[in-house]
Amino acid sequence: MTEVVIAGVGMHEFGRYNDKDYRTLGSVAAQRALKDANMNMKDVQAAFCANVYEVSASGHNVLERLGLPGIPIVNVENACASGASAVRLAYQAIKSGQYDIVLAVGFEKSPRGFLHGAGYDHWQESTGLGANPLYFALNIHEHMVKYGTTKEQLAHIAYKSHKHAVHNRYAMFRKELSVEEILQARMVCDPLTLYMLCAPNDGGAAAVICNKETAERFTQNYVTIAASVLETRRRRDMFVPAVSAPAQASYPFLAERAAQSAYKMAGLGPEDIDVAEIQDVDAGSEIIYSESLGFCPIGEGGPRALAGETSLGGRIPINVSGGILSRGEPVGASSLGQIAEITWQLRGEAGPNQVQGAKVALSHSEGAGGNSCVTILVK
Amino acid sequence: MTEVVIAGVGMHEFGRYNDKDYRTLGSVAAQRALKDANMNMKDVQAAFCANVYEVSASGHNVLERLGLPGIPIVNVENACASGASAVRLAYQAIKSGQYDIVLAVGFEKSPRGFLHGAGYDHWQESTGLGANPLYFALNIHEHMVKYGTTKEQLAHIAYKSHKHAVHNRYAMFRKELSVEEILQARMVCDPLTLYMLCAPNDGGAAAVICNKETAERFTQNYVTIAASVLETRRRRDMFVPAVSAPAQASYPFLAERAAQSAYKMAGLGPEDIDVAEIQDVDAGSEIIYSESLGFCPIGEGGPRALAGETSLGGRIPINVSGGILSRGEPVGASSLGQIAEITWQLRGEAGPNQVQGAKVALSHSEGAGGNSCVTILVK
Amino acid sequence: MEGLVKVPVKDGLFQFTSPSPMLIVSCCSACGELVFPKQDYCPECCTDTMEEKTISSLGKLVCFTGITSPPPGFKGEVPYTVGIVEFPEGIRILGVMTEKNIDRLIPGMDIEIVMDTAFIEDEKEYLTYKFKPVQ
Amino acid sequence: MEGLVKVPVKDGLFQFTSPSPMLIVSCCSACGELVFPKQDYCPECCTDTMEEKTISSLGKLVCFTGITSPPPGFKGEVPYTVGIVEFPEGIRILGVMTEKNIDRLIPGMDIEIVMDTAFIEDEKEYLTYKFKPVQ
Ligand SMILES: [Zn+2]
Ligand SMILES: [Zn+2]
Repeated sequence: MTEVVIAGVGMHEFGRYNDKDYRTLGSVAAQRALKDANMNMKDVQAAFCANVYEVSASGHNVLERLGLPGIPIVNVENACASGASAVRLAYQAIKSGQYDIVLAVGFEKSPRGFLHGAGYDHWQESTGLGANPLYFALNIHEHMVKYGTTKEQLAHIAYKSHKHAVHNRYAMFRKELSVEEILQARMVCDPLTLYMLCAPNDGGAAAVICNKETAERFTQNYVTIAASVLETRRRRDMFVPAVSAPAQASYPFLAERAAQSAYKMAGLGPEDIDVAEIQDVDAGSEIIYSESLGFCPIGEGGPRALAGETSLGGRIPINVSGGILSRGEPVGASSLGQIAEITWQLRGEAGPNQVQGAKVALSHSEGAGGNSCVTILVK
Repeated sequence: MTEVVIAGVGMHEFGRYNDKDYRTLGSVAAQRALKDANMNMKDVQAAFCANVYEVSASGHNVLERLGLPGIPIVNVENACASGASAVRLAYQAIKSGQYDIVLAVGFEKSPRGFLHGAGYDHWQESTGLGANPLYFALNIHEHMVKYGTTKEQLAHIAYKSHKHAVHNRYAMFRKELSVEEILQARMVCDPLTLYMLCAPNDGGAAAVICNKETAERFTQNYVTIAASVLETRRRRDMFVPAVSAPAQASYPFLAERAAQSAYKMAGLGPEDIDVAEIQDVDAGSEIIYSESLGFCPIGEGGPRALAGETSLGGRIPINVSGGILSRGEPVGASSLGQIAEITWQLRGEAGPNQVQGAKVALSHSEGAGGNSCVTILVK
Repeated sequence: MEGLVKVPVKDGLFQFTSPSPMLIVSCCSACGELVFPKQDYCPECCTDTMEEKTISSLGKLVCFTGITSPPPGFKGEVPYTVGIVEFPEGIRILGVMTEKNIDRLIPGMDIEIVMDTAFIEDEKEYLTYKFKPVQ
Repeated sequence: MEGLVKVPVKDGLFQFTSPSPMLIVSCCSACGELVFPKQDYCPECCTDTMEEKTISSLGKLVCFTGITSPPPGFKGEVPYTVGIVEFPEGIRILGVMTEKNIDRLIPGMDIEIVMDTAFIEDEKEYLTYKFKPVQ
């Protein structure tokens, strides 16, 4: 059975770069990943490129900067899960024996402010229902009502994120914030304040996916993809851009289904995960997804986080890179950024945010349309 | 070895539909393809959705109309070759045994006028170099200089297209035009007049891709995918958005490389093709590509077309559906439309435009970024 | 807003001419699944087995949020509130609420559906359904 | 256009301050491939083996077209013409021509590179390279 590995990863720092276009953001990330794998574009046999906001042939225009080997290039758009969807296509192409070396690269130069174009119908947008943060706010509010999750727990998630991000050169926000500052910041969608929501920004991230034998010709510093899963919204998932769902819908919801598939594929369980990057597009989502992914019982995500279980040094460190809350979200690049971060964790290269002895790591992304990707890497 | 087949195809008529959004165009095409295959969304295990101009999760929003089975959905963007790129991903997913039934659907509600966002750098656009038709015009002008191709031959291509399209309910322009009308129409980019260039428009097209054994549980009316190839621009291809190329670049250019790969994959040659839909984004492109694909010697595309070789009843009928010149080009749907047309040809269902006894058919699409897809179907 | 022509923000979302406004849903004749807005195919069965129905105008508020900055494409006025209401027929629906802020909203409270102005455009009053706390 | 600040449409495309304007290309030190505009990686070798060079200002016109409607993002004036010129160093380059229409253009004619106004914006004259028939 083909073992599929990540031979190299690279990121362009996430932030706001008025003087750089998406070509630069993407090609810098791709080149860093190729260099990390001791390769160049000539070694690559196919490429999957993840982007949301450019119109046409964006991956072609990014990779052209690094050479024109004439390989098949396909642009992929799956909202926040675009990058991980590209990784999954690369994984499948290697697994099936179609190729030996595939590049996955994500890049975005996000428009400023609320993201548009998430697939809402006109009437949803014009009447005020077409805004992603509204879904995040409603989901966590229901969680607060049902399980007693508190605003202080939400603030703690943002506090933890910013505290960790101080040490991450790839993060946009690298200043520690107090719980008070977070709670007193402008309210965007109750109960989520400005610092509890991620900011769309600019950046790039890439991974070189290979079969193990081929990777070993270039580098010994690879990690294995144990699972790569993409699942899409079902009726019971009240997720962007759904207007209705069955009452008293029972689990599993989208992220839980994706996680269950990934655990099955990897032959592992949540108890085996040493470090995770999950879709903290807002503080509430980190709490909810930490439960959906099986890291704690449903309803206990808030108290467990507050008790330090998900901080660096805790039982299951989550988003110790600073996560999306601190990195910001260049949509097409975001989930590939997670995969770069957990690759560094498994390689012991995460610096001050290193989770000691990390051997199994998980990345989870989830976005508009109802896409959920779970990727599990092992050392 | 898994035999990969098309179990059903469907199109939403290409045209201009101010009262329909992309969700309708895509879901009608998908539903027609599913119905043609005697299936519904519940039978589908994964979907690849081709679109250029929508922002996010467009395929999800299209397929939601037909049910929410929770299957992986990935949106694909490869300019004019988006649809065929989606088919290729579906083909590979079936071929590798990952899935048994995959849906490929393309849809577009094109902006009006010159298409924007083809990947040009700002300076190209602001100085007047950022327009696709300019590349088409330059390519055919060089062909005229080198091989003596004439304006009358170009006009004949448009004449032939419109004549055939009269019988195609899926085409936008269904009125026969005289060679004089075509030559005297407004000059857009010398030597290409308005009627020698395709119009961006609205539409949808879809195909259900299966392994043969699974298809046979639903329908006996399938055709086999003998080849599905995607290649990308190399340095020698002076194609959108390239600014330079080597002097005296020698063949093979992009379309020729893609064709050679496809013929090799199918174990067939151009002499085996009974009917072809090729990227007649303009009249010149049909001439050039008819040569690149091996249907006639380089430089003879114009005279052979004028002699009737590529008309219905000729030696190698090309674009007898009316092609892109008459169907118009809903970018994300266009190449899936070609695949639907040649599927009907192989099934003997092309009505007045039926190529008698067609057993092997080819579709070729080529677009911005330098994407070339060649798909070969056999009965 | 007297004198303005009243039009729904989208056809087929609700009945607004009858005395009590009602949301229009689709109900699957095969599996019973309810969907709002109405659609042709059942999200569970993936077949065109849907029948049009209206649902009760009374439900319970599950959760809510308040919004102060206009999201993209929004044509109404800020601040406003949005909630999810659960109806006795077995469906949860997302909607704008009549309250401008969340101060008086309580999870579990009774909600009725009313017709209200979404926005005014081209001298037309666009109507949408809103969730109103039952006094 | 006296008094306007002259700026290139993009840095690094050409030298426009020297007496005779010249295009800036990259030349691969490994395989000799020439690329315009300059870039860091060789399109053939895929390595960062590129050296900056300028090329001859004289070439031959391969083909051309005339455009009468402004394409998206175009800031200059219609009608204008575009051509592909082949330079003796072994590279073909796409560019706007100085002629407004194609009447006097002949395939194979000698062309020189000149600097000319692309468009005026914010009181700046944006310069680009253009292909001019040698009289
Ligand atoms: Zn049903
Ligand atoms: Zn080189």
